[in-house]
Amino acid sequence: MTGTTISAVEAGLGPSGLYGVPLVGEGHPLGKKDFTSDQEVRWCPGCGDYAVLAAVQSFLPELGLRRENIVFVSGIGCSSRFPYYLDTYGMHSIHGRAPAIASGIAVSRPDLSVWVVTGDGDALSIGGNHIAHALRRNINITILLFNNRIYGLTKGQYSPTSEAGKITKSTPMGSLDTPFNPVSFAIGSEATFVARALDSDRKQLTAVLRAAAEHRGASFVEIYQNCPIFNDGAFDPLKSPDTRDEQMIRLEHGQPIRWGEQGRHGLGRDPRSGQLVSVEVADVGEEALVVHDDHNEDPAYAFALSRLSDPPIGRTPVGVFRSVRRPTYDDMAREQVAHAQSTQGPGDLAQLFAGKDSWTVD
Amino acid sequence: MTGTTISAVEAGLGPSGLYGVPLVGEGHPLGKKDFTSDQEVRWCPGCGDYAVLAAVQSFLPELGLRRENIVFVSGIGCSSRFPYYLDTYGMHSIHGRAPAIASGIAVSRPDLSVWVVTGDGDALSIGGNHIAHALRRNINITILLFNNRIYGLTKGQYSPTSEAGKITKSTPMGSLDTPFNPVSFAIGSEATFVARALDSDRKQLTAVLRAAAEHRGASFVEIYQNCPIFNDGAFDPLKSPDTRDEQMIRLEHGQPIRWGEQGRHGLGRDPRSGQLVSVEVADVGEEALVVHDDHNEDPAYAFALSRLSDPPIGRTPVGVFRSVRRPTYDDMAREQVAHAQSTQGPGDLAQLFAGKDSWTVD
Amino acid sequence: MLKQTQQLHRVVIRLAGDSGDGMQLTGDRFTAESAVLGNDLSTLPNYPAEIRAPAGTLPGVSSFQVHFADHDVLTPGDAPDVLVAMNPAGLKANLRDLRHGGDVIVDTDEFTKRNLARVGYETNPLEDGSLDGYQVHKVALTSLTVAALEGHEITKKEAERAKNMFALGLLSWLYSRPVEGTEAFLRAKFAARPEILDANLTAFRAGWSYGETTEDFAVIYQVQPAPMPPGTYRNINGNTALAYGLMAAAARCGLPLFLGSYPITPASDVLHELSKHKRFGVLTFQAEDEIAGVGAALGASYAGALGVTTTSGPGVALKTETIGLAVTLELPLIICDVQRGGPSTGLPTKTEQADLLQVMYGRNGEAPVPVLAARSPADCFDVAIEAARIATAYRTPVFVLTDGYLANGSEPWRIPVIEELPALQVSFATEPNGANGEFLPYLRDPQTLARPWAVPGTPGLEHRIGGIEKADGSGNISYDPANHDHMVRVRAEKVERIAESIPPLEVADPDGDARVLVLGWGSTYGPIAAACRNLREEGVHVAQAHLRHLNPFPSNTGEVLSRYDRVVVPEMNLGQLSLMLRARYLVDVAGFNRVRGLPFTSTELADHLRTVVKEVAGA
Amino acid sequence: MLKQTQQLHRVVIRLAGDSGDGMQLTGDRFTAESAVLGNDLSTLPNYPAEIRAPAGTLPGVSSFQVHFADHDVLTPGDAPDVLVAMNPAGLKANLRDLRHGGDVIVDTDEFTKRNLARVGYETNPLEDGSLDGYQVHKVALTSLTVAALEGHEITKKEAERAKNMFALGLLSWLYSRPVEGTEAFLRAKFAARPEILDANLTAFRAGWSYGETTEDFAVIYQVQPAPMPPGTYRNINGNTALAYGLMAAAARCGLPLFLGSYPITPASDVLHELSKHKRFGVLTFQAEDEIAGVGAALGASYAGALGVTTTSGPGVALKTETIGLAVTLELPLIICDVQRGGPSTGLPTKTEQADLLQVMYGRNGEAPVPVLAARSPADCFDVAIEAARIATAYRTPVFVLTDGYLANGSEPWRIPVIEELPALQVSFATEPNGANGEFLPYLRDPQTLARPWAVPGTPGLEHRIGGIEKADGSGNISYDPANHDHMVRVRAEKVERIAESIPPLEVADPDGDARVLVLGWGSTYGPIAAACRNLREEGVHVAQAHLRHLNPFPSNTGEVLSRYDRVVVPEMNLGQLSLMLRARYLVDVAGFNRVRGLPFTSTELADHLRTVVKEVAGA
Ligand SMILES: Cc1ncc(C[n+]2csc(CCOP(=O)(O)OP(=O)(O)O)c2C)c(N)n1
Ligand SMILES: Cc1ncc(C[n+]2csc(CCOP(=O)(O)OP(=O)(O)O)c2C)c(N)n1
Ligand code: SF4
Ligand code: SF4
Ligand SMILES: [Mg+2]
Ligand SMILES: [Mg+2]
Repeated sequence: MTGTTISAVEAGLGPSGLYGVPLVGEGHPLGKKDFTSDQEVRWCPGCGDYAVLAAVQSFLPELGLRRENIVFVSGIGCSSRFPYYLDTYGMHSIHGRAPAIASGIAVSRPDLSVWVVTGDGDALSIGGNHIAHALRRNINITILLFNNRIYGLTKGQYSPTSEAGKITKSTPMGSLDTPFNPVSFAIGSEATFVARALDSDRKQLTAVLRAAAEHRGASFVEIYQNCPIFNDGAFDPLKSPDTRDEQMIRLEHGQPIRWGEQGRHGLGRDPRSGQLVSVEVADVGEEALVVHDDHNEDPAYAFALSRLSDPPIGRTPVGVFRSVRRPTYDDMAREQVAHAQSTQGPGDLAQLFAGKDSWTVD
Repeated sequence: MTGTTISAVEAGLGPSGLYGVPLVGEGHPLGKKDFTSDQEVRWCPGCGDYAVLAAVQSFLPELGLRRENIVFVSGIGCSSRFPYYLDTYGMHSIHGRAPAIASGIAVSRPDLSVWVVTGDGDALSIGGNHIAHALRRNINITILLFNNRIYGLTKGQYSPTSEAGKITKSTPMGSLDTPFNPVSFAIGSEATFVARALDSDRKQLTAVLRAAAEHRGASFVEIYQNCPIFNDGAFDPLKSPDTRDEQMIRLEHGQPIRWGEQGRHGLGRDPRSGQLVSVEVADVGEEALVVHDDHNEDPAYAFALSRLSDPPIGRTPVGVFRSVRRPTYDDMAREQVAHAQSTQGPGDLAQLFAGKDSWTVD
Repeated sequence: MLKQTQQLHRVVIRLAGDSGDGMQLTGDRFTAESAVLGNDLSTLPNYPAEIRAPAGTLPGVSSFQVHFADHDVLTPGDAPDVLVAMNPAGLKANLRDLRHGGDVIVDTDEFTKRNLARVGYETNPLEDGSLDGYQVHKVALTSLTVAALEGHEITKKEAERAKNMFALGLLSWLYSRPVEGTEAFLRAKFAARPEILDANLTAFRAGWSYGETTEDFAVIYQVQPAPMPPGTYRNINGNTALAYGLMAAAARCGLPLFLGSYPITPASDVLHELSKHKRFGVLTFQAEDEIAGVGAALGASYAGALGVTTTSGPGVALKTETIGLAVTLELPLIICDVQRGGPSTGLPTKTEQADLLQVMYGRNGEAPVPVLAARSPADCFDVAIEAARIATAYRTPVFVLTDGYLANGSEPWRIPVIEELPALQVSFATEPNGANGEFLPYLRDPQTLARPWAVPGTPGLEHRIGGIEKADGSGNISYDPANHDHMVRVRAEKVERIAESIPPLEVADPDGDARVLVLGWGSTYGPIAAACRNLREEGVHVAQAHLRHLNPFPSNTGEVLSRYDRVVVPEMNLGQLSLMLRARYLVDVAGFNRVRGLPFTSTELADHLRTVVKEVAGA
Repeated sequence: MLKQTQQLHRVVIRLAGDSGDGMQLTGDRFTAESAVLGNDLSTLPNYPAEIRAPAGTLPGVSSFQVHFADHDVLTPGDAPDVLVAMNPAGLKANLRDLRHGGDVIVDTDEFTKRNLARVGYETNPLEDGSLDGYQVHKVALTSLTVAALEGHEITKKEAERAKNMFALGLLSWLYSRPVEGTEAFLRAKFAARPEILDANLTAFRAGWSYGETTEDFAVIYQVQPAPMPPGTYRNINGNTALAYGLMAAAARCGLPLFLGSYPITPASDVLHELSKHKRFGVLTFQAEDEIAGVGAALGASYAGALGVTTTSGPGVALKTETIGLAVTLELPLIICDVQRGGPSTGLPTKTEQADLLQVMYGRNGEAPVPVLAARSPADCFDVAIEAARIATAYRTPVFVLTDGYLANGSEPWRIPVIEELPALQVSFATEPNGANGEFLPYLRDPQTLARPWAVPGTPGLEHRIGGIEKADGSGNISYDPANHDHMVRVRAEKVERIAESIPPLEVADPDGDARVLVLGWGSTYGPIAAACRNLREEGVHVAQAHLRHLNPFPSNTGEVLSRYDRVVVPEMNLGQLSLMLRARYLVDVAGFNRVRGLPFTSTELADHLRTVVKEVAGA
């Protein structure tokens, strides 16, 4: 759209998720404050959204993109206020529809870095279908799903990720539905990039954001986010120093999957059933462990990993579950246009309109 | 609602999907013609829908249910005309919404056997979210998804199950989206019962229908259905005598997974990666084969099976992928009511309305 | 100290503070005390769209207004007589509404430099003379509360949070309210946390004692009970009344109640309320979205329940297609739209009446749906029952319109005797109705044009229905041009015939010679009636009528309109009822339209009507 | 055999047969031949909702009607002069429409006992005298075709399927049509299957020769070219014209065209057409549903494309919420609604005009959207361009209404010179516009009230917009009551101001003294104009006007209405434009309403208008 000076590809970044998005000139790096808008942040005190906002604002400059070529689109929910606080282009749209709107933006404009911010209700209740289709199409967008396992903005009804039996305003005797596992759902929807992060772990969150932005195609990032008002402590087992080592399984590509104090637990496979099982490294030795391979083409692997999450919140893998290459819808759509133009020449409206059966009256 | 004489449970069928649905009296068995309505069937000549209709009409009497306690709800599409042709209660609703309507029926009425008939567009395009939520809730309905991998009724656009690169009216240069694998999608949506059948294989289709009806909870049945007009021969590799033995993997609970001429191929596991691999039985012996266990609680197993389908249509498992028990939403919802009534007594409106802060004016 | 006691006829108090200050709770309790005392009253809560906007800011202000009187109360009051400001933001956001010379009670502890600066006060309004026109009562609410709670085993923060109870105690003393209810309420609420209960009770009593001992308050006020018809009363807000009305309707119909809903402000509380009442056989289904919510409700109706869905404007937009299906299936269904500010997300916590045309016309094809609107919080109960009557008798979806103001506002409600509520006789089809023993699902009742409601499980009535046009009678798919024209007209006629079963539009014209009619609908009833009352007291003659049925209109509506020289239609939109009346009756009604997310004040309405009456008299 | 030649001014032919008989293709080709010959013409296809309803049944009948003339043609014709019936079902379903004394050409081979019984003929109508009032031509179409194809290397079934070409050959001979076009068409279509090409060409020529040799047809007809303004013409249907219009508009705007859509009858062909034109830079996105379709289009508009979505009534119902968002975001967006029979699924393949109120009012809150409607197939092109003009100049969503009749019906279209089309100047914001160098996304153009269109990628204009109410100017979230009232009015005013840029409503009243005005909109133009023409020829004076802009109305609309004693508004609904006119202008317009899924006939309109004119004259 606007004059591009140095694009990601010229800068040698290769066909990443940011290919085609113009970079800031050398010597003009942007900082966190460049990504901070003048709007007062209006989340409740202690809301996990603050931590994610700070992480994103600090991380964005690292991408080196021009601020004006970044667009954040959100739905409705507490988390969906996110775009207001970033000094980029932003749209706070309607409930559940951000992936559709973002798809239109991404398909139209290869020079934009397009982000979707959504909540567990926004993304998996009303918007579940749009998320699923954006994932299978592999549209080049990055989806940040703030999962607080509750409807925050509407004041505390259970959400599609709330644990079964949850007592809320709309379920005084406990909710009845089995929750979605967002990672399983994304993989079942043919996602190419699926990750999970924690609001409070800036380093891990930033690493996941980096991988997600770098991925070309639809990146799906579930962020566990605390809602101190309506679902406080939902993720405490992953945060409390007493339990987190035992519960959190950090996935690192190419590394054997180990966790617990000094990595004493590990992930093995039952040789008979092939199922993933947790083992004691001391018993089986490190060689017997599953080595994490987020590039595994077969989604069955990442799916199996996603089932390690014990409900409501126990042992939980975080990090990148799956990251495989597949052409993106938007790149291919533009390629079809380019191909049509190069093989048939740019269109001539007059000729098109005349068609094959025209006649002339003098 | 109406007087029940012999219910499935009285008949000793146990808590199956049909528990609570009244049966026809002994000595009054119904036949296929009792399930055939007076409406002229209006599909194209050779449409796979005919075969499925015939199979369902022949199979229904076997359940022994009263005709008036069966409801078929459909969306919009060629396949969604289905209810008109069955002499049960039926509703031809709107595009994609049948699972929601059926949920309301099933939750309200334990004495009904509720079926959803839908197409690949109806179920996985506009209706994807409703399907996913009905599955995770495990509402006691049976969903028959007629997958012809095309939009039939709107005359041939590609659908979310069309193979990538498909040339249709709306994709003259080929479609760009990776299709959903309906079985993977259902499993990613926490389904408890997932199966696949073929329109033309009456026996296998009937077996799957039987298992689906018997399952208490949401049963998801993908039926490959030929559309001779807009997507003819989509499933020919599974039908042609030349290829079907090599391509079709019949899943039978408790049996090793074998296929091909005289069952020469089998499903094994790569001991290192744990991935499912096809092996030659002659090489590895039958003991090395995966024994199909549709009761496996871990959905990772059924998910891995679902990935054996080679696109567009090659090696394909059919049969029941997954069938596990989980309480159903509707049973639990009614139980909550019953529990509230038994612990708190039936409600007294006058007392409720008065509340705690009332006063009297004389 | 002996205080003077003064009798008042009416008082309007507004409490304003941070979202976290508990203003809604304090207001609710004061209201309950006043109700039990027998005052008539009306309340208006007002809170931000954010869950907890940043403390001390203007957008974070939450307020609650209560109007109580020794006579019939119609609105929460235009201008408060008393403003309780828990912080500078509360003062700044609300002062302009206060009656001139009114009382201001402020928590001086909160008027720190930092807090003043946050809301843009350059100097302290408590000191710079800007409150000169008011009676200012400076009370160190926070520190007095903390001091009173010294020795309690609670944190300082917990102690500070009890300051709302201190304020409530003070107000209760000032207006001679009974305290037993509040004490019982606290005991129940904090049963599990005795130390917090103690703190709250202590703070509440400390506030009361503070009033008695301080010299700042020299007068105690009393407002006598209002004369009310005999009966048992409670205070009720519109959402609760709507929920209760639906339950009562289901009971009167003898049908189970099924709610399919998706949370949305300001309708969510109806879902919350109904989900508490499982012992009444109420099933609530929180769906994945609005479309599924109404779909499930329609399914339940098809299966023989009273299917209901609740939502607000954006949710109605999504339910539209399914409501169209319900129209053509001719099944009962109740759709409650608790209207809020629009368009789009708009002003989610504010009130508005701008969904009327949406519910009337927002469907593809000719798809008429009856529409009802409640006029006051308690009226939501009656409207719910009327909606169920129409839905079940005519087999049709019915819209119930309320709005954010009715939803959260409250008033005393005379609790009905269930058996005296309208009997809603619902009968399902049980027998074939065709000449040859077949069942014709679209054979109509000659009077109501309703088709049979034949629920699954009924032997011999197996049938199929759907969204494609049907042959009248058999219900089979029909593409016949004449049949379609007929069916479109029959569906319209069926809705029109409802008018035969509804009471005529009543006009209040006590003077009998008014030339100006003010015609409203929905929640503007209170301000309009108050304005008319005030005008009449002034000697200005004006007639008032209020529509409960918006589709169809009562049969005499046109005749009523034609009797007046001028018809004024006040609406919180740009003229939606006006449009319907003009189109139908070709009467040049004059809209009075304000779209501010707030109810009308009776003053602005009276001012406007006074001018109109003068104009008409002069013409 | 030497035949007589007779000149005719106009002919209406209807072809009717099974869905599988290729009637649409045959009709298209006959139309193309007539167009190339220079006749003016209009066509009306009519086919079942089923893909292939069972062969030989009434619901399976597919028909195509073409009206061609040596003068200006306005409709596809009320009553065919000629009916070609390929089977008993085709005869039975269509005979009643035939002009008395008209010609019937039947395929006698199909009049078997079994086929007759399938459609309820107890005796053979070819023999029992029921066709006595018509000129019947009994032709053994099937067996003649099979005989003609003897020796061809094709199956019997393939041979039989060529009978439509035989029929086309016969008709082409009978009406002296040029054949080169059809032959070229067949060559292109069957390029890959030479044996089928041969068979079709042979059958086509055999049909022609049959006409020349048989005695049954003694007269050849000629219809001379119609005088038309100079230019290059083609025949075009409404869906194609709409697609082309959108492409032309995008080109004139200098914007890429983005279509986000979901297939639905009768709108899908617009998606199909646009998806062919990638070389023009057109991007088409077949979304997962209507909501995603319009969402993606809105996203594309936000990103600087011309965002368009196409659908029919049920799809509009689903898009409603997103259109409300577009209203408050104030971004360009074009929503095309190809109306079909409703409510709900209704009559998907039939035509209707019953979405007008839905598109006007079917959104929560006050959410005004401009509305345009095309009057004829070719007019869809112009309306698309006008929609783009309004959308981009005023930054607003715009509705384009067409319908099933326009979508599939066709007429000759004078191909425009692209450069002569309206220049649509679109300018994106490039610079901050605030006093302090900041960017104010809601600072408005004083004339149009349009806000700046600042697309991502523009440095310095980073900003956030959303569905919550915004402060005018800054666009920041604002809950301020006065601002909300202001914004609601500004959005309404912006749409009203569009009236300043549109031409006045023109009235055709050649006699200059008509007292009755007939006012229409959309696809009723043809039958209304034809009715007026016929009436005037009879000496009945009637004025005609037709609305293209339905929101806002042209500024002089009220004045026009007031000039006539009676205004008749014919609509294929129950009176939707009537309602809007009555509400706005308080004029007692009289609707003439038929909701049959079919266009009006000019005869019924003329009959009605004649009565009205008489009444008015008598009054
Ligand atoms: C169409 C529509 N339906 C419902 C709502 C009400 N609503 C707003 S946010 C929300 C859910 C919020 O939950 P989530 O997405 O988890 O976000 P959170 O607030 O927890 O961050 C709902 C139901 C709405 N704004 N629009
Ligand atoms: C709201 C709405 N959108 C679109 C349509 C048009 N439509 C009808 S059926 C259909 C898709 C049919 O495909 P599928 O579900 O696969 O059924 P099939 O015809 O192939 O059996 C579509 C897009 C509609 N009827 N309603
Ligand atoms: S309600 Fe919860 S999620 Fe929302 S802002 Fe408050 S703490 Fe955060
Ligand atoms: S179009 Fe295809 S799916 Fe539809 S009825 Fe015909 S053959 Fe069957
Ligand atoms: Mg949430
Ligand atoms: Mg299909």
